[in-house]
Amino acid sequence: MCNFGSIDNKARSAYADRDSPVKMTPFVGGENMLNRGFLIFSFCLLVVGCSSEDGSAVKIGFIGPLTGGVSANGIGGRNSVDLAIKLANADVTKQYKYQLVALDDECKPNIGIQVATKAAADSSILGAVAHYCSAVAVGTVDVFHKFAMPMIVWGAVLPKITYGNDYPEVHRVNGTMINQNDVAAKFMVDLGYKTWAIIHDTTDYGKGHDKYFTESLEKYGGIVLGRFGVTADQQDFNAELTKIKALEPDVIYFGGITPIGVRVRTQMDRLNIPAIFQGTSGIISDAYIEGAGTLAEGTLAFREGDSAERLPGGKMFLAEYDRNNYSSPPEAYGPFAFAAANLLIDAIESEGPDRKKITSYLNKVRNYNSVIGKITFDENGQNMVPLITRFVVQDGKWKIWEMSEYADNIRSLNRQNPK
Amino acid sequence: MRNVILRVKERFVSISVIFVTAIFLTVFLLVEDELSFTVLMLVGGGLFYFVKRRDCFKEVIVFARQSRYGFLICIFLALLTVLIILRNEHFALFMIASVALYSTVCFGLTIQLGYAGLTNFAGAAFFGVGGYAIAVLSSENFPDILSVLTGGFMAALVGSVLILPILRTRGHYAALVTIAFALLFKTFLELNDTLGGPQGLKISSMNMFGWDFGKSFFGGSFYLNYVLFSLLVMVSIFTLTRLLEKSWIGLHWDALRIDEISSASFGINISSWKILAFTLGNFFIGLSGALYAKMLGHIAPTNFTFGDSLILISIVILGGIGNPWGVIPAAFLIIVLPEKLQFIQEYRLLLFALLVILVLLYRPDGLFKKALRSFYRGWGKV
Amino acid sequence: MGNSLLNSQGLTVKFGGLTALSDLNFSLEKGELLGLIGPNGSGKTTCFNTITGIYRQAAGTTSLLGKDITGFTPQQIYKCGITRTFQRLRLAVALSVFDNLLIGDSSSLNTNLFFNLFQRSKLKQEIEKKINKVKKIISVFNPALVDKLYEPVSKLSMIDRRRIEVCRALISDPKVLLLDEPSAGMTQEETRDFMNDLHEIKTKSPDLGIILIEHEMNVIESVTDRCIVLSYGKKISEGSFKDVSRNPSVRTAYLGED
Amino acid sequence: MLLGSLDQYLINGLVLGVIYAMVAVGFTLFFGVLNVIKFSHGDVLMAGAFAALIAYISLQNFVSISIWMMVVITTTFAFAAMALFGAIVARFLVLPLRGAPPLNTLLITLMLGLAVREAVRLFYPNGSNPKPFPKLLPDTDIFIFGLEIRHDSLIIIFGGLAAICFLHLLIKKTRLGLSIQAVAQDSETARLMGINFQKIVLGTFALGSGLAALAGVLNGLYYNEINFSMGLLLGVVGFSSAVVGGLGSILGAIIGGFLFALLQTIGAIWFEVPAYKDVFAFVVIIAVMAWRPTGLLAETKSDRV
Repeated sequence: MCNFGSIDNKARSAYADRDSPVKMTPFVGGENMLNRGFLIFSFCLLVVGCSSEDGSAVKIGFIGPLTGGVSANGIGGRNSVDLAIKLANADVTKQYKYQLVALDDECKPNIGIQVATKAAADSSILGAVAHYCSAVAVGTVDVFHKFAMPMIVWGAVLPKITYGNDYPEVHRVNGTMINQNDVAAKFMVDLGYKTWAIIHDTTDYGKGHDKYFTESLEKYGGIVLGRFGVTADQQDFNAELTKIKALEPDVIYFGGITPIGVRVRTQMDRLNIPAIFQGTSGIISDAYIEGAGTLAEGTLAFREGDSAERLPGGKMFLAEYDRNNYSSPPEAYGPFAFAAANLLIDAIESEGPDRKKITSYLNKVRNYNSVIGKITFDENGQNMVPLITRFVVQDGKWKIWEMSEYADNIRSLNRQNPK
Repeated sequence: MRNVILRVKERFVSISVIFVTAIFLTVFLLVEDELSFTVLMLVGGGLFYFVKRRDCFKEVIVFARQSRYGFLICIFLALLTVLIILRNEHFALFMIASVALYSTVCFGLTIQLGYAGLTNFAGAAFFGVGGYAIAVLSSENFPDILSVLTGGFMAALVGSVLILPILRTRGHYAALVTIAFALLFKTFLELNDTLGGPQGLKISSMNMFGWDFGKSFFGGSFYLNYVLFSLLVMVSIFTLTRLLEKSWIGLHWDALRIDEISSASFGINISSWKILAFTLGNFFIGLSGALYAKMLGHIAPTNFTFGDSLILISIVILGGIGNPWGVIPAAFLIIVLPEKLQFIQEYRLLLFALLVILVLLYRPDGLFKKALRSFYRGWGKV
Repeated sequence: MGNSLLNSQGLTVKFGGLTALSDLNFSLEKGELLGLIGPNGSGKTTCFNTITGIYRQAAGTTSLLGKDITGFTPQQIYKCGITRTFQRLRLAVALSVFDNLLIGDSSSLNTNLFFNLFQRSKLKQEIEKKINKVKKIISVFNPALVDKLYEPVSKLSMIDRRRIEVCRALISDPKVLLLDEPSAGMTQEETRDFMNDLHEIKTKSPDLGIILIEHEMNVIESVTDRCIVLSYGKKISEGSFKDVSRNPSVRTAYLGED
Repeated sequence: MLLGSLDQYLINGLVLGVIYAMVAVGFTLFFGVLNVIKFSHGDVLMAGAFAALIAYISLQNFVSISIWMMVVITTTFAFAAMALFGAIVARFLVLPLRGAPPLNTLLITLMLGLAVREAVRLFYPNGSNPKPFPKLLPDTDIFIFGLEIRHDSLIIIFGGLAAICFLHLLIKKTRLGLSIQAVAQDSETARLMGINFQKIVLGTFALGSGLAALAGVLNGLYYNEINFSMGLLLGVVGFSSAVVGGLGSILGAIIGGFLFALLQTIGAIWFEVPAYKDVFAFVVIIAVMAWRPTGLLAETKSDRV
């Protein structure tokens, strides 16, 4: 970036020539001033141009939604990656100093491609932990491939992101919605529920969940009484829920993320719908419990990977996160972002700052120990998550099903006498 | 040769202003961290104040008026310098191409809003029509150059659905028609899986007459292809827009925008002029939408929300309604500034909103107010 | 009266329940200057708006040189050769004087898209022709205006704006000119100048029929050939200004006496 | 099956209609006096709801008062806070742009809306997540004409209607209202007649913004949940309602609000995929605009030639 020097010199010599007397004088004063201004300016340009280069640090990119509707998740992910980098920098055994470049994709594909280009084209950034929103990730994988930048998806769940291409650069630590819904459907049918009504948002997230859950449910013999696609910014679900109430399903399956999950759950109560509320990974957040209040009790949801609080590494992560006083919680996918960042850091430590080597290191990852359990990438870079964790809300906390009082039949999901 | 040197010396102030601006913008595109950004802003602000106080901008305008070709050559050289410096900076080039294409869209909106007075709050929707048209066509192996044009035609065609309500309504009522369209467009795309649904569609990179846009351009970034082509499109459509303004057509639009009743009393067929403006504007919007989609390589419904339409309208308003010259700096500001504010991460939209508010308070008519029409060079000189 | 320039029979206009103009008959001969007077709200401007097609009549017919033009759109009326000025000036003040005048001549302009975009030298020739035409017309009224041709109308004085509006109505060589209260907002001196302008118009184009709405009675007295008095949308008197002003019902209408 | 739930649809449609109408009335008021569209209106509604929430939380921690008292205090606080905010916006952002093209006002308020939204998201603790809004109204059922209605729905419907009626009376019967009308009709003449133009504009903006805050509170009481982006869609819907009804007319705004609620409810019942209800509603709106270009209740101001 320091190559402005030559141009500035040329410009300066042009000014020097100018000192020889030529006709036209009205602007001479202005020119002298301009001359000086220009010199100061060129100097500043040099300073600015060169100061932004920080020689020693190795950069890691983070991309996620930091503004807009789902920013809570993005900020949680960003903080988690930040934590991973802080811990790495505090660790004396690490060879490199790491630096975080966090970018906001606004959960919009065009902005996502823009910032992915920014990160990927910057050769000082060695790899990226990228994307919570599936529609964005689907678009940016091409960019990462084009610039040969290794990237690890930390939250987007659409299968197509890893399975829709054969790019060696693309990896994903979290599972896809296929695994999640298969386990969810089997689990619910085994609990004895028979009929479902599905509400899903019309984003790729909601539509995908609707598709895969329905497929699995048919396999295990559950019946879908009705499905309701709603827009992601909808506030009022009374009309849809009134229809559902008439259908009398055992369970309402919700495919979508926290904000409308909260709305659907609270409005269910307003209409006295006794059905069980079953969500997806998108509502596993503290915000869901905060937003829905006591109504959250007994909500079920499923997420790929092991639970952080069940693993020793996970406990460490949560403790460190608390210790660093981030203003907002890591949310459901924070641990995944943390794990992805650690994976990337380990790759750099082992292979040095070389994108190609990092990519091939990542492709060979098998049984890597992380806060979300063991990570093994298949040939598409997809973590073959063996485990889907089932969650239920109990006393204002997301509890792992097996550790909850519901599993022990101390409590019952069925609300006996809804008012 | 000597003549050229003399001329350069004569215009020295203007030429330096142009080149300093160009280099300033180059550095602006390159800086990343907050320290450099702040320093650069301070330097830029000081320089702006300094240049303005010495009336050097007037100097540039005089230059542009008096020797058009010299001015254009100068601009061209400045641009060339910028592109040579940035030849390997993919992201900066990407942003330049984006600014060029967004400016082109806003020329279309300028024809609608600034000339004919039609408020179009569905700009992003027509932008999207162009993008979707080319996405469908490139999967059919249709020649790319024709697909780009088809993108424009499709946007104009889809726009014709709205012509009846737009002709019958005025002001805020017409605004509502386009707002409603913008809102339903995105939802409709999301719900319908035929056009990729919420995941959108992938698009192959541009390739016309053997010019492969996906390949590196003379050793530089492959984005240079897009930059050059977008700049070409921008300059052509800018020229067309200006020619329209400086012709009887622009006069008719001005008349009916300012006063429909008196225009009707002087025989101006309001409907047909509005239809022309609306269709032509949408054509330009669709055209650049198609090109933008090609450059992105992937489009999805959430690129074309009502909020995006508002961004487009913001560019037109900020530049000064009806002034295509103002559109380019405004597009630069609205597109690049939020990107440059990435270092403040989640606070950037807040700061961006406050900055735009300040600009509007300081310059209530936008950055550059529309000037009187001059039909040809030397207009008004007796 | 079949051969009169402009002829209206039984013109009636209603706004909801209100009858703004009822059963108005009048005719205008070639070269005649007809005054249209009456108190505020008596339907004078409504009459203009109806003739020019901005309002729809509930009943009645209008014909120009024997040709029925009832129910024509404003655009068609203009093309038939009827132009007007407005009581509250309707100039585009942000545009230049030249632009404003050319709006009045819009039907003679070549608006072909290809011509306007790509045949710029031909367009330039057409524009230069128009400049000469415009200069000729405005120099009749105020030669000083020729120098202000490229300035925005917002910089002109009230009387010059009125002049521009009259020029805009005259530039297309109309058969009928409707002037809606041209002296409004003018000083006495300006009004006098303006009366001279009117005489000028009459000598330049002897066949032009003019209808003039005016509150200044001395203007009416000195320039009109004939007057029609309206009150509450009805014609209450017709004749030369002297006859009309002696008519007791006219006095009642103006002074509100019973 | 559908008929059995008819009462549910009806009640919910009415609540929606009331909330939409309240937002629409604000748009109509601003348009009436200044001929401007204030696009930040929906976000003011959201900020009002958050103001009420803040008032509730701080009161809850310090004093114990009856629940009705709580409703009154929080609502008043939200109303006052947003009224003040509205007046400040009018004074420093809207009035200075009076000479500029009206679209510039639109842009500046649009940006203000974005700023308010982002500010709440960033500065309210954990503001990017939905917040529970306290259940302050009784949720018991009553039966009216055989319809099962919850008390809180009823209170919200009547509360909203009362607020609109109150506003209507204020404008028709009081001095302030008459001045607002005068300014709306002809600001030049009103000024000549000694009406303090600026004061009236500030008053109108305060009133409209206060009403939006009220709508925000009712919205929160009904859904028991608020979030920073709730104003986005409500603002657009409110604007659409005001325009469809006919700008400048309070009755038009009410009709527009209820029409929109009706369309959405019908759409949700009718379509297999309920998300089509917005597409449906907006298609109908476009058709209505083609049919009645100046809204259902046409503007009374006619273009004087």
